[in-house]
Amino acid sequence: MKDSAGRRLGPKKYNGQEVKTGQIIMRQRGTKFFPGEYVGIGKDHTLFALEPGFVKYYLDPFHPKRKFIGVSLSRDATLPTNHFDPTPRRFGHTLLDNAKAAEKEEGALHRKEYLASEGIKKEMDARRERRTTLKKEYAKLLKKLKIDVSETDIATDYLVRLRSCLRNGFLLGDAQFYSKRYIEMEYQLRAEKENLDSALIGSKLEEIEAITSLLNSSVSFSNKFDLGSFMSESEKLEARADLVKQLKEVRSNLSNKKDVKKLRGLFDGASKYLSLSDEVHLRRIYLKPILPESLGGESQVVKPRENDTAKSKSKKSVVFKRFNYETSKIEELSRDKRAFLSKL
Amino acid sequence: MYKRFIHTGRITRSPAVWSDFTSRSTSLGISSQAVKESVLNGDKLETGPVTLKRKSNRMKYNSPVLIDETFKTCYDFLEKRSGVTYKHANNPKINPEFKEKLLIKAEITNPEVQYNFQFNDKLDNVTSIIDYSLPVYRHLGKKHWESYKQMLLMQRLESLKVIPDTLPTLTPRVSVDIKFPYSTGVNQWIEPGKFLSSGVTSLEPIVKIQEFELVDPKEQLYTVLIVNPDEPDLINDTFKTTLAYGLTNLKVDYNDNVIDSRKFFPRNVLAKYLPPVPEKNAGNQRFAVWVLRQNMNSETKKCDVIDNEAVISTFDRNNFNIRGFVKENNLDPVGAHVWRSTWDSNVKNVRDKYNLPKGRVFSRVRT
Amino acid sequence: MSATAKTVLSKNVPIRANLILSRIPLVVPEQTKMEKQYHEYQNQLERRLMWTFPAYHYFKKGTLSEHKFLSVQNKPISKVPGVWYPKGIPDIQHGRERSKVQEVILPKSETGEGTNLTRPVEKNSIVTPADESGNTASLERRLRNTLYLLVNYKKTGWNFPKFEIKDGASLDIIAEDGLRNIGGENMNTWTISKKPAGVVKNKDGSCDFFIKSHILAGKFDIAKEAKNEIKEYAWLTKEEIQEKLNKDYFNETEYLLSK
Amino acid sequence: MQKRNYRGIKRNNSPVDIVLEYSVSQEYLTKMLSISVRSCSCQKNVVNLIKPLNQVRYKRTKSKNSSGITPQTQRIITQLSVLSARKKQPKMLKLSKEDLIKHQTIQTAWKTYQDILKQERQESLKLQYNKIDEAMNVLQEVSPKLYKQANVDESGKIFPMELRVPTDFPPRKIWYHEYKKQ
Repeated sequence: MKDSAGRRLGPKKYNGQEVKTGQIIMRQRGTKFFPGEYVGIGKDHTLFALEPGFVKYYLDPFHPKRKFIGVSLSRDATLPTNHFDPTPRRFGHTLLDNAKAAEKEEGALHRKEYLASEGIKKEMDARRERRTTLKKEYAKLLKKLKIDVSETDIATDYLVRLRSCLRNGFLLGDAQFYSKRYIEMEYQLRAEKENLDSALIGSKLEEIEAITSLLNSSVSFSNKFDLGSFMSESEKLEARADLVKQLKEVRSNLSNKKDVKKLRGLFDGASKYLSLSDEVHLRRIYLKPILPESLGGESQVVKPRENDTAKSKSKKSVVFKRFNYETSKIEELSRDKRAFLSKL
Repeated sequence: MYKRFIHTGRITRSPAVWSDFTSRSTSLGISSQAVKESVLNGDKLETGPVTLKRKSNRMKYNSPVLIDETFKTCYDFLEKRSGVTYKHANNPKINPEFKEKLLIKAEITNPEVQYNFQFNDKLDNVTSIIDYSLPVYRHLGKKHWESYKQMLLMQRLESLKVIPDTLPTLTPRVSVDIKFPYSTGVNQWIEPGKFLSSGVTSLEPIVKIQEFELVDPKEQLYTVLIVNPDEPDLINDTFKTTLAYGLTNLKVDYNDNVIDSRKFFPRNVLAKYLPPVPEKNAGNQRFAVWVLRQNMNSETKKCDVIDNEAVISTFDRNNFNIRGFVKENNLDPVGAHVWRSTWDSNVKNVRDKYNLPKGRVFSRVRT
Repeated sequence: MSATAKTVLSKNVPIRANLILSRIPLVVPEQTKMEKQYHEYQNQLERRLMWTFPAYHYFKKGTLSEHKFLSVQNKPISKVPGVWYPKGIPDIQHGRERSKVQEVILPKSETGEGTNLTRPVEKNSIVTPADESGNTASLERRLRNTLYLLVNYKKTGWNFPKFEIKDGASLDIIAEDGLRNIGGENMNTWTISKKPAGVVKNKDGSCDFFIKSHILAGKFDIAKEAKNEIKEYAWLTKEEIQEKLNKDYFNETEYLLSK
Repeated sequence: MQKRNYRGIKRNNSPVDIVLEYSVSQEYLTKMLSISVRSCSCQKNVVNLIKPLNQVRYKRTKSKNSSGITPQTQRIITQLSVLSARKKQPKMLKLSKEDLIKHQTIQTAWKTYQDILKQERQESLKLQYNKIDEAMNVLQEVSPKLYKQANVDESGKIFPMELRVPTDFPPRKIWYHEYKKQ
């Protein structure tokens, strides 16, 4: 039998010995020793240091049957570190003193980031553009509504912010507060940076407060997030009642496509005073594609008469087959076209 | 053969506990009358279940056979038991913890309570639907929280080593959620451990503290600390902890529990918010949000108030010892949250905004 | 308990073995409304969720039995293209509507009674002639309840049969022998254990031990020798026993009896 | 299987099958011719071979596939299909919110009810056990001899076969009165 040469196994560093990162501490077959703190393990179970420090051979009460090798960062630290103590860590990076090198390093981007940066910049510009146009629009609108704000810039900033808050689903009260607070905080930070006088800051904050409360009571957003003049709750209710009345009137005598168009047209300005869910609800009711059968009149479902020709049938009415659960039979039925909104 | 006395004629009917809202909160019932009818008297409904919105779906729907009759009997049975439990609970001699248990037992089998809890948002705190000041909703809320969010939080805290790097350990008892509505206007609760960009974190967060335990919300005070244990400490070649944000003496209701600047005054602020401004190549920084209950004096039934002006002078926010702070002020950690930040190209704008010095740049490779 | 007993009791007190002879219920107890409804509800759910019955496995194609089986099944609504089904388009597999409860109907036998697989079930009445006539001496009464044997002693009135101890015999033997002495030999009983199920300590210092036993067949008839001692006997339910025994005695023995 | 047969019949009308049929008859012809050439002397044989040509060909009533399956195989297929879920699973039961709550309430009530019954039974058993304990203690005091007799090991005692299990309805002969001592 041929004996293989010795594999030079065993510890390469002993307890208390100093190691550098990557130095091998132990060569072994199988895990005679397990890697402890700041020690890594290779594919042949070689243990090596992950941090510079001092080798410690130790036992851990969490794994009573294992022996561990760890690296402690200081000479007199004992391993394992107490379970509830903060982990000892080494920062390891050096400060780049050279201004040029530092600038270069700071500007360095990963390939993917670099490739994406162009697009991101473009998008940010576009967004800024959209915001400025929106601000301009709002300024114009405020002028038109004759709302006199002392600083248009703050007012439009506030409105743009409020719009985005509402779009993100905040409740109106929260949205108004968070937008105002945002403007305030931005101003405070700027003032602190510029070392402004505290009295000046106070007056400015009061101004912000005044502007926002004025805007809250003079303009409001529709459910499509378009800005308009303010509507109180009672006004909204009134407008809604009026709309419902008109809808009922038009709906009750629909006869041609024009009427349908008119019916749809009634919803044009409705987003101002209806909440989104309410608008959807009303649309569901009054723009029902097929009238319910229970209404009677033209919506009645009838059996086509025997002597009607197929042509006359299809001209005025729609013929369809339906299963009747009482008789367990398929019925051929016809219905007046006026019961279908799309077929008028 | 053992006794079967239930539903024999001898027992007289007790008054219907679950349909009496004179002494019970209305949030223990379904607010929509139609849905309530549909749940409790489904057999009388001809048009099918109300919660199916489309008529065609209602027509297509088939309820399990005999469900309504069986439900009615079972409902009466449970309601009767609830009546008995209420009678015990209304005994003035029992201690509050036991009373809380009895009140949970009396309502947890109520189908209306179950409907309200299962099919509504648990984070919105709409008191007409889920009112956490009622023991039963607190119990259900706690079970729901424990079923996922609590486990997720603990997993993140442990794997990110927030415990023990900041505080030794945590037994979570309150649900903590954070949001950054000021900086971006985005309406989103942050998942623990998420990487947030410096733009998002540039202005202070709001913190939602949901209590599930029986506490005295009128007296109990809370402290919120946001600490960053990953600030480089070049002199010792290690890391130090900084205090990013500190609020003290906060009062939190069971329902009105989102702490934004409407809820506190400058005197509550222990340390003003400093946003995460990680430096290039200094690694990821964890921002641990700690919610701590202040000590309740068992004799006076009053909470100890932290005197901010006195306390501020005792610590350095750039080298903050959170363990010492918690010990000195006798605080009890009950909830936590964590987010992570790393250097991005917007950091310099944030630094500029807060008038902070230019960030250092470190070597890419560790020595 | 035993500490106090030690002081009171002394040896050589009179001991009697009482026999609690029971007839177990012959019919299961009546289900409550809730039980009935729950079981029916679960049954229906199971039928809804069951796999479709593979009739093709049990009835060979083209046979008479297949035809018979198919002809009694309820036909589901079949799907015809181009037709509007307001209650949903039928989804039929192997002759079953998949979204509905499945009903498998077995065809009637040729005589018209029951199915061809089972004989018709005759349900006997649970109320027997003995119930109607109020004959408490009969074993064929109150089939849903457990009945216990009570005897009316001329001296002491209604009581469980009790027997003085004899030398050399254990309690259960005394009870069984005693029963046969007063009630005749033609009884099949099964004594549960040699150990007494309970004890009643009387004021005069005597002890009544209870032995539990079941009657399996045969009947209790007062023997000639015992006629001067016993007036009558009865098979009674727990509730009826409560009326016959004095209150204190019943309270002490109540736990031995079931409904 | 019947369905497949049905399809098989239909397919005979398709042009492919007609071609196939044609080719078969061609084959037949050549075969026949070669044989007839070989055995032209034998008149009888030729007549026999010619006969099929005059035969009318009908539509195929069995598909090619099914002809290969023996009844045994078919039985195994049927038996396996009984075990398989294919085409036999019902539609998923989707409950509306109301029905889900109702179902949960029913299950909760049932669980509570069973708990009550179980608790009652446990209490009764506990009481009975305590009473047996008491009786044995008293018996030990008053008569050690009877106590010893009562304490004899009873393991191996069997439950009597004659004891009837309660049923839903009583039997025709309710009680066996005629028992005689053996």
